[in-house]
Amino acid sequence: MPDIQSLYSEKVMDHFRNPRNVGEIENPDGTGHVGNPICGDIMELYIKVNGNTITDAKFKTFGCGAAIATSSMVTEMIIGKTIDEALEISNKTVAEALGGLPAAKMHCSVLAEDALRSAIDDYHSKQKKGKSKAKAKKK
Amino acid sequence: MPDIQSLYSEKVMDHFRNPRNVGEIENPDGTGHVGNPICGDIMELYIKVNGNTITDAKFKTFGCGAAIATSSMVTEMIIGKTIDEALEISNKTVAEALGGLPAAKMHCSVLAEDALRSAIDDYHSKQKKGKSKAKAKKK
Amino acid sequence: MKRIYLDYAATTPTHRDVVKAMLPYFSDSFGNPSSIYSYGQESKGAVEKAREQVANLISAHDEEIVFTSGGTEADNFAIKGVAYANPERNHIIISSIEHHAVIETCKFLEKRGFEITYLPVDKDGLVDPDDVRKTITDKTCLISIMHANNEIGTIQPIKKLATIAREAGVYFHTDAVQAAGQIPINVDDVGVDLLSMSAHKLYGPKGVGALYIRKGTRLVPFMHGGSQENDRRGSTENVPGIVGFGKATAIALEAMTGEIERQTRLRDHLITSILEQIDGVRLNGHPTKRLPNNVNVSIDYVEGESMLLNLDLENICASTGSACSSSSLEASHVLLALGLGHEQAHSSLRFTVGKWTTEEDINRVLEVLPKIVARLRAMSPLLKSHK
Amino acid sequence: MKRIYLDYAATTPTHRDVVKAMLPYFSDSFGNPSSIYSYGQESKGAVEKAREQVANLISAHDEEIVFTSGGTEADNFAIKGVAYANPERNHIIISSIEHHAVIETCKFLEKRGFEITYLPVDKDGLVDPDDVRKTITDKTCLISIMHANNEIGTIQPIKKLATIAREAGVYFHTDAVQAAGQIPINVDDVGVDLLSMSAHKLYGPKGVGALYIRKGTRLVPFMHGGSQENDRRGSTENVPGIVGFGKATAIALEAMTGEIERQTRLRDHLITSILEQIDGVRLNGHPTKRLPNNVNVSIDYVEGESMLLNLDLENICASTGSACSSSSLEASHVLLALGLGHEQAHSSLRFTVGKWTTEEDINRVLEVLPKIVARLRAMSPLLKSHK
Ligand SMILES: Cc1ncc(COP(=O)(O)O)c(C=O)c1O
Ligand SMILES: Cc1ncc(COP(=O)(O)O)c(C=O)c1O
Repeated sequence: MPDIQSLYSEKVMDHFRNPRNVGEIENPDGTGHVGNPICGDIMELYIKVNGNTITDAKFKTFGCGAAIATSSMVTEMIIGKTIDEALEISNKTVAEALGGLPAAKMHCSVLAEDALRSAIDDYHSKQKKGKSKAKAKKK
Repeated sequence: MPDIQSLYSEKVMDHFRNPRNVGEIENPDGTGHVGNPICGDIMELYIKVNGNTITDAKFKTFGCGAAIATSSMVTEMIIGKTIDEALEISNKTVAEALGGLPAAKMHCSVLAEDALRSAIDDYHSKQKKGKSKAKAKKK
Repeated sequence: MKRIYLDYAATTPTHRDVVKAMLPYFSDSFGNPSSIYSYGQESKGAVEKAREQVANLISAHDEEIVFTSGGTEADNFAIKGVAYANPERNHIIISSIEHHAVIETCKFLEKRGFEITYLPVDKDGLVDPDDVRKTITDKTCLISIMHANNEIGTIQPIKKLATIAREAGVYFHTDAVQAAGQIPINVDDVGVDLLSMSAHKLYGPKGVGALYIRKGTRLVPFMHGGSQENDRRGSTENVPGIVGFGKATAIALEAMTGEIERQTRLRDHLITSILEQIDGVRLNGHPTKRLPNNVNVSIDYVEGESMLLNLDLENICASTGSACSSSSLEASHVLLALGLGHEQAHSSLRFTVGKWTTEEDINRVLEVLPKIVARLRAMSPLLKSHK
Repeated sequence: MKRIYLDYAATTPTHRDVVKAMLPYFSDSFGNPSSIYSYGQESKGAVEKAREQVANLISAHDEEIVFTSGGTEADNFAIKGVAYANPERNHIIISSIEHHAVIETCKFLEKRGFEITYLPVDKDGLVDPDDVRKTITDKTCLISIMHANNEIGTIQPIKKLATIAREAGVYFHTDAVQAAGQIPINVDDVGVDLLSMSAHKLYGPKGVGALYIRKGTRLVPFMHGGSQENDRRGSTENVPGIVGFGKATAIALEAMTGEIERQTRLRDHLITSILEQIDGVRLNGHPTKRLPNNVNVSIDYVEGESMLLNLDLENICASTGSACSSSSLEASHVLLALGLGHEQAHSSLRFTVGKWTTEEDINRVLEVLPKIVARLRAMSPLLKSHK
């Protein structure tokens, strides 16, 4: 009799079964919305930033096993990292941290990377606005 | 387990295993040579005629199982028959007498019919010559 | 935990009696059916008996059955066979919900000079016979419309469609891979010229199928080679596979009436209960003109594969769209053709019951599925934006 | 009376260990390899393991192996696949002793605008590499020359031929259905681009084969459908068949060296003894560049089928020409290409030994055959006319 086989690695399945940091953050410092219904993967990523460090992250994902697991993994990876450190994370690093993904599913890990960049962009633009507001106040 | 099957009927195999009337007739009253090497079937049929009745027949055949069995069968069928009765034998009658032939092998039964007709033609033409000789002698 | 298999439309386990029927033909009666010695004729006899059994299932004549390597080959053979046999005609009509085996074959021909019409279907997946009638031209060589759809189970009005084709003097092919063995088919009654079947969908082995070819149909071979299958398909016959297919059709024919009733009951129980117990569910496919074994629903806000994986963790096997397209990332072309949005198409779940499905299996799904949906909805960004 | 099977080139019994390896995949691990649940992934794993085993046999990479329904499909796939992928080229070169699967495929293409060159062979069945070189034009897309011939066992100088093709920038395909599993093949060493195999010729099941496709080879699919086999061949995988093929190649690889020696000895014993004991016998095929298992002789004045039937009555299975052409009535195109007359071609007898052939089997043939020949010669009209 053959061995039990699975499409995904154990690590992926662990994150799929017990996704970390599911949910939303009230008043997040940055939010990323990526994906589109045509490919069937949609992700929202929320981050909280203190100083230059990501102190919290949460996600919501509509998508396949790989999409959910990479979403979960990316939140776990960025919490505690500085924004610059977080920007070094690529879809490859996420996939590697999950023990690899099936070739056909590698594109899902791009979703997580995109969401991360989009949330950080959002954070930066909020920062700018905040600073200009602050500047405006000082005047 | 499946039944033992055979390409040919029992009757065909009987004639194939124990072909009747193999050989040549010395000074035959009629001989038929038919077939050609391209199709791989060649038959010679010899007949002895007394009055109007075929009293003996022998054959030699280079050919497949169906060719040998129909050769054998046709000799058995014609011995004792008048020339006219023999002419009524067709490839179908021979095949039927053998309990049928596979569709792909029906053409072999034509060989036997052709050989028979050819032998009878030869007999007729010898008769004519014989008569003319006889006539010639009488003159 | 007992495995609950609810993906009978993807493939079926080979019936134990079928395997038993096949076994002697591997190592014992292994002769080549083309060989003239008795050993080969034994195999030939077995193949011919199977041909009769398969013909019986659809009320065809033995000599109208050509064995193939499966449903896909039967579809390729029918379509390319007719296309190449009728060089003066280059138009083919198919529905937009055909199996990939039909669609991809037509796309291949499209690149090589053929014109293909892809007929729309209504919201339940039905082809409109009038559409067929209107699109026939004097260039049309073939109409190919599937008997029953593999994803949504919708059964087409094949007799009506075939009649239109016949009146227009156009060949009619139907992919009956999902219908054969499940619902009664009589090729003379419906009047199709070509019909595809596959053994592994009816408790026979994988890798065997058949094409029914009505006597007199002009068709070029697809598999060129030796003179097997009456010169219509080269290659040494898959004797054990063919014997298994024959046996499976015999079993299917005998069990059909009972199974239709039993499976329809299970199907309707599952459909009704899912619709009752979960909000935001749409039944895909026709409510009554559907295969006795097919349940297909779209569950709002939840992606199909994530449901499948969760069901798999509970040892329940289901499918989202066609099993064949699971490695593709596009939403099912069948669901999109029904008019579903992409999100709904990605949210589909198919359960197909079969011979060994029990009431308890269905109840187990009903126990597990609502929880899975709730859990996944809790993490769905779509739900919030719709609130 | 013990059955003596000497027609291993027509088909082989499936090895008992192969059947054992296949069995779990019929009714237990029956999942569709395209399904994402673990049940389906189990089947997928089994298919991938088999792919590795088959690749091993010919020193290929796993991803260069595409499973098919047999040798015929592999040949059709290779030839049509290259022909359709290279629309600017329409010339194909094959030898005149190819299997029907190659010849009939080319004849089909010939009717559809392709030009086919049929290369002659010498009296032993060898293609002259210079002929290949001379016939290549800038329209040539493919050269297809079989590795070893199924009727006469002659082994071609594949490496030389493939090198000529490569230097000219033309794809090279070889039908290795008879060679694979019998003699060593290393696709990188010989440098072929495409290579056909069939499981049932090497103690695997009927209805499974494979096409080796060198990485980078431009090829259009033959079996259009789902995205199985990396999008190169649609249709639900024949999992048990593929597993059996894999196992059979593993066994073949292990046994090869020993079997070559053993079978060559049996072969040569049979050839030498027939030539000694019977007058008017010609050995067909090359005396040394031939498969270890092949004996093919023409026995003057006696027709092949009548010898076969007589041998069958003694429970000995042999063949005259290719088993595939036994329902055709023409003499073997292979024997005619050697320059034999029609009578000699019709007088051919092929014995092919295999794994379970013993010295006693050969001796039994030598006891029986001279008597059969004598009996048939006594009723042969040819003998007399040659006296
Ligand atoms: C409707 C339909 N047609 C064709 C096929 C192809 O059959 P097979 O997998 O036997 O090639 C399938 C199943 O995959 C199917 O459901
Ligand atoms: C040389 C050769 N090519 C191709 C084939 C066809 O293989 P299959 O019968 O598996 O289709 C055969 C055997 O029949 C063969 O001997």
